[in-house]
Amino acid sequence: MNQPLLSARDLEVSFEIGRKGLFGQPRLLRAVRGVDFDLMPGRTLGLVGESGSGKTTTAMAAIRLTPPTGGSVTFDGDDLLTLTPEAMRAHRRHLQVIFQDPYSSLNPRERVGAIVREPLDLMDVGDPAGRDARVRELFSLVGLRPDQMALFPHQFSGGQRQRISIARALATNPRLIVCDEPVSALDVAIQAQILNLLRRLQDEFGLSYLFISHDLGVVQFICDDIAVMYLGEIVEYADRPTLFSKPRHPYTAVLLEAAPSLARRKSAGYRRAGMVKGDLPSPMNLPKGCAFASRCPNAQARCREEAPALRDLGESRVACHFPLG
Amino acid sequence: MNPLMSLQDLRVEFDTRHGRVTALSGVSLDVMPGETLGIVGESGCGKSITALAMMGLIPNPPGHLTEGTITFDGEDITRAPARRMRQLRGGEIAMIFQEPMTSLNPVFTVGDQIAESILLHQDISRAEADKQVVELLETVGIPEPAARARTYPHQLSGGMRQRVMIAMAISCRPKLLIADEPTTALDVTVQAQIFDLMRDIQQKFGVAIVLITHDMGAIAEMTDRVAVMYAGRVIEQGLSDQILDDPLHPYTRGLIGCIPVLGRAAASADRLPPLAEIPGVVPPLHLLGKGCAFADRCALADDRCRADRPLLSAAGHGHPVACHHAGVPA
Amino acid sequence: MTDTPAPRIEAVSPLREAWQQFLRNKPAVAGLVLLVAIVAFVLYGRYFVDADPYRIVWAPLSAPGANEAVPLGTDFLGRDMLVLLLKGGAPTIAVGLSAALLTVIIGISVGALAGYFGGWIDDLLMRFTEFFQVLPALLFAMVLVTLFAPSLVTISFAIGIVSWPATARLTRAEFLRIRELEYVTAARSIGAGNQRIIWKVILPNALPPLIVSAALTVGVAILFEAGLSFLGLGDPNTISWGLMIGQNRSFLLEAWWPVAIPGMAIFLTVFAVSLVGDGLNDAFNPKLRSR
Amino acid sequence: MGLSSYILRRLFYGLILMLGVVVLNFFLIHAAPGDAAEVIAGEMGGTTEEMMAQIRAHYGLDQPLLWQLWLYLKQVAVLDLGTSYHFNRPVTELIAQRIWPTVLLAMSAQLVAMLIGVVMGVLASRKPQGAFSGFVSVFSTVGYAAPVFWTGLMLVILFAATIPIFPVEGMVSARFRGSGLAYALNVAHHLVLPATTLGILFLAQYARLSRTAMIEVLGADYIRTARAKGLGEGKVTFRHALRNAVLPILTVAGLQFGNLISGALLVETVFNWPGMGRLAFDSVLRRDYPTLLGVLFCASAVVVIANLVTDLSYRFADPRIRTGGR
Repeated sequence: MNQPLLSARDLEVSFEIGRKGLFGQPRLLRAVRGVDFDLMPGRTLGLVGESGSGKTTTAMAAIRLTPPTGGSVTFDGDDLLTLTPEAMRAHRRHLQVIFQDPYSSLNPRERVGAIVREPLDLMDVGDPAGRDARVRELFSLVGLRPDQMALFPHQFSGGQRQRISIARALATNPRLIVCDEPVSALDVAIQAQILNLLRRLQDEFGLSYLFISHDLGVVQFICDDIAVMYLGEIVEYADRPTLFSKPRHPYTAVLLEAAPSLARRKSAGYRRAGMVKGDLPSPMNLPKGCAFASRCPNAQARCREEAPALRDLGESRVACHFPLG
Repeated sequence: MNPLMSLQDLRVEFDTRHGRVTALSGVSLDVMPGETLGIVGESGCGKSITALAMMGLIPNPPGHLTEGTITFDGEDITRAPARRMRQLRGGEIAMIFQEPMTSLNPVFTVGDQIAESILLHQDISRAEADKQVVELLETVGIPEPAARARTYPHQLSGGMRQRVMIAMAISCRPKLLIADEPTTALDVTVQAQIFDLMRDIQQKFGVAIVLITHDMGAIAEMTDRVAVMYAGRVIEQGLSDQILDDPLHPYTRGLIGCIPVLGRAAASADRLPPLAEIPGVVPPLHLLGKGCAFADRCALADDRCRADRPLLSAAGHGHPVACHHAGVPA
Repeated sequence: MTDTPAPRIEAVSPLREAWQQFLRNKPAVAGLVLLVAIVAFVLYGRYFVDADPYRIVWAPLSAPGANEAVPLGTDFLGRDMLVLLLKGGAPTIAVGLSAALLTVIIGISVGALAGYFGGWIDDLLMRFTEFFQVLPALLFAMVLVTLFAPSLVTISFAIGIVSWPATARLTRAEFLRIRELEYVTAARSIGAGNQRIIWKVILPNALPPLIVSAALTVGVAILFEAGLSFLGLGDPNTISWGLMIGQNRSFLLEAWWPVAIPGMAIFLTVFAVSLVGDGLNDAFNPKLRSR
Repeated sequence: MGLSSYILRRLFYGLILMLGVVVLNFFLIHAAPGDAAEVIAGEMGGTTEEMMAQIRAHYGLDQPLLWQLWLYLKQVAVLDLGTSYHFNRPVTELIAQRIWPTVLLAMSAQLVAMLIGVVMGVLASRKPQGAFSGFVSVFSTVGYAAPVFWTGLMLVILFAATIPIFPVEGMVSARFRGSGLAYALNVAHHLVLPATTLGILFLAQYARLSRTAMIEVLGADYIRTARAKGLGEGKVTFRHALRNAVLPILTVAGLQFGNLISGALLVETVFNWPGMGRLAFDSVLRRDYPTLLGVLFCASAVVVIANLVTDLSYRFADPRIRTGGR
């Protein structure tokens, strides 16, 4: 059981955006810069970061929905990046995705029953007759009524649509589900329903989740291991108890400080400590040293000169010259 | 002390394809000078409509303010002439919005847009207005304010744009600032910066703030008092501490219980217990019946709840709540 | 855990919803009725008035109503305007339809490939499209028809060749937009290939504006055919409404009706088509409607 | 990207498009049924065997096809578009005479249509459900559906006989000999009907387009911001909304130039306006291919230039493009 289900090594993704002049060099945006991670079977790995951190691109590149420009990804012993397109398609039944936006992740022209059934048809799972029964079963599993199968997506609420997405992802009995901010578009009350459902399904089917989120509250609820990303790199990587009790990277500390809490009261004169200044640097024009240096409360001269590598500090791995104690 | 802004029994209706639906019903709220009032609820609960009503900006058609009064600084502005409302808007009452990316006009420089607001409400020259623009941009923490005044919105980040919106809003020293989900579209670290800025502004200028949000964390951190809204009505209201520590309405309790807040549990190796859930979804406004709008999702609901809508009342409790079973543990 | 049991809801497909919306739109329904009436007149009119359109029946340029045998008057040769109008409709509409069909086929293929694949394919195809957009359509069609002899087929072909860029651009824009939506990524994540994604996933969702534009293209093509015929480039062996205008034009100051009546017929047909097109557009875009 | 390098790039690109038109012309001549020399001479030219031989030599018609293309390109490069055997004059000369009336007609129609159309659309957008808005919708559908040459002919009937206040033929009065302002006024007088005819077609489209664009823009968040500032509806509409609604209108205006030339062609024929359209019509009747292809070439050049101007004005109107942001 100590073999990771999905592991990425030195994953790189660059996008070409325009050129300098008519025949100039293409300008590259390095969205993911040398990311390593291991997802153990039955566990949940959280990729956490703000917009522009490359967390979604990392996950999509790991399952080849975005073409990576470098590195390797191993799934259950197979190198995904060298598979032929046909072999990759065959692998997809084990790798499913739940998307962020319940309003655009379901094809509005298809009945929801057909949407959930489609992966079974495309991957040729089971016999055609059995598939309808399977769709029915999936509907009950995610808390929908099988008689709703004939309806169209626009006839459902956001939370219900997210349940349909989950049913679609479960259809082929995958081993890994990439959850791309599955609750961030939902109202808080609905968010809790979906989070509980995801966790129940994980226990029931031994699923592994690669869970993308910007919300540390959600992450602490569902994730076992967490990788904090900043500008396309992992800056801290640890299991949940370690990360939440002993953040080592200043950016992680800042994120924790900004996470949802009811304990910070105006009535008690609460002020935030250790605020970060300014905005994310442009990914087109990365600084020479540590990418976080321009906003880091503890930055020193060395941070601006030399980019820190991710290094092992016992319980966690941190990319910082001066990790917090 | 007299309230700065007061809504009395406000009723707003909208024409939709399901006929006329009631978006706000019997909403009464007071905003005291210099305080921060939070209005919290899920999407569709009427919190944004309440904000627009305060600004006199309910779109008509399809919206209609059919009952109730709005008083600002002692003046009844419910049906004030358009001229008077334009003086108040941007002058005495200012507003910032959820989407800083789309709330600024893309074809004008941010300096022009702030100056426009200043020139509209103050009798000063363009050169003086430009000077004020630079000062305002500095106040809201924008580096190199003189240069930034000449940039277009798309050249700024979301956080910067929200700062520009705030600069515009405070340009005429308003008494009331209405902030409709001002940080929802922003990253958490930037969100924290904007909250800090709003607090500084309040301390500096003594402006009262109405903070519209779905985020209980923001309520805790930013507000003095809070009103919880559900399906177009205020269902619970009180000091923020009272509501957060001792919620009486089952909906408020659910709303607080279902947030995965950071806590000590995160640091333990055990799995966290399942989150509290509010089952079901908010009912569509055109399907509201006679009873309590929350009854279908409420574990405490009985026949009385389904037949008879509870009124907002503080009787027997510490603060006003609209529930027949207020305070009963679920 | 589960949502509260709701009463059984009927499935409403987006297309059916649009159709119901269309039926609520009075101008659009009026346009549809008018269109059906015109088509019926053109297709079945001969059961009521059947005569040789080339036969000279009365004095040339007789005014409408001057003689009850020729209710719409006669043209410059003394042929019955009503019969001409009946016979001239079918070619006009046929050219409109076939040219629109060609436009849609070329436009959708080019636009879909460019929008879906992007990159150099997009660049190449869009340059190609812009090239056709630079050519003044009517002039280019004139050149084609003059060089290759006017016939219904050449004319339809020429109109199709010059009209497709607009459809291609529209298709491309829709594909670019939909390509980024999550349900397309979702389709790839469950193993769908390019062909399936283009034709089964994106195209059905891109259809609404394309249907509208196809409807409007029929109108444009009819106007186009009329313009070519008016310039004397119509099929000389086939009576069409445009040809009637072109032939009678020189006598305009003596008799208005041989020009005005076929012009009116063209106008009404295109008007009906546009009303239907606009109605479809509104039906497919509930957002614009509610504003 | 700087303005000058942008213009250079667009010019380069326009040249490539024109090259495409030339190549297309060349292949059209060769794809047409019959001998290319006959096509070049024109079927109605009454040509002699001697002339045909001359043409064959001039265009190198006995040479390989690519070599012929090269010869043809070289000729076009020095603006030699061949000779019209019907008019017995170089095509370039013919067109040089006819291009300005067409540009005058097309531009005046476009300008008037755009101005009035935008005003109508803006007024309609202020009350999308109102009576005027309904009128604009109907008007634009009518204007779109009426064949432009038919509208012209109906105006001819009206103004030739019933109310003869505007001339219905030509560009200047037959016996007019004045110059300067008097000449300009005379032309303007003749321009009224053709420009109106052509204008109505585009007016309808601009009115509809700006109505839709304005309704869309008026729903934008920044309009709500403008209102929240306390701006009056007039400023909200004309300063904040229209400035943004102009962008899609400009885009369409750019795409319209081809259609504008096509429309001008028909209108010129109706009103006997001595422009390129009239020339094209005459050359069709005479099967005068060099002239017809020359007109196609020059009309395309007009469209390319007009597109360049539109692109530049769009760049000026939209700071997001000017400052190189998304």
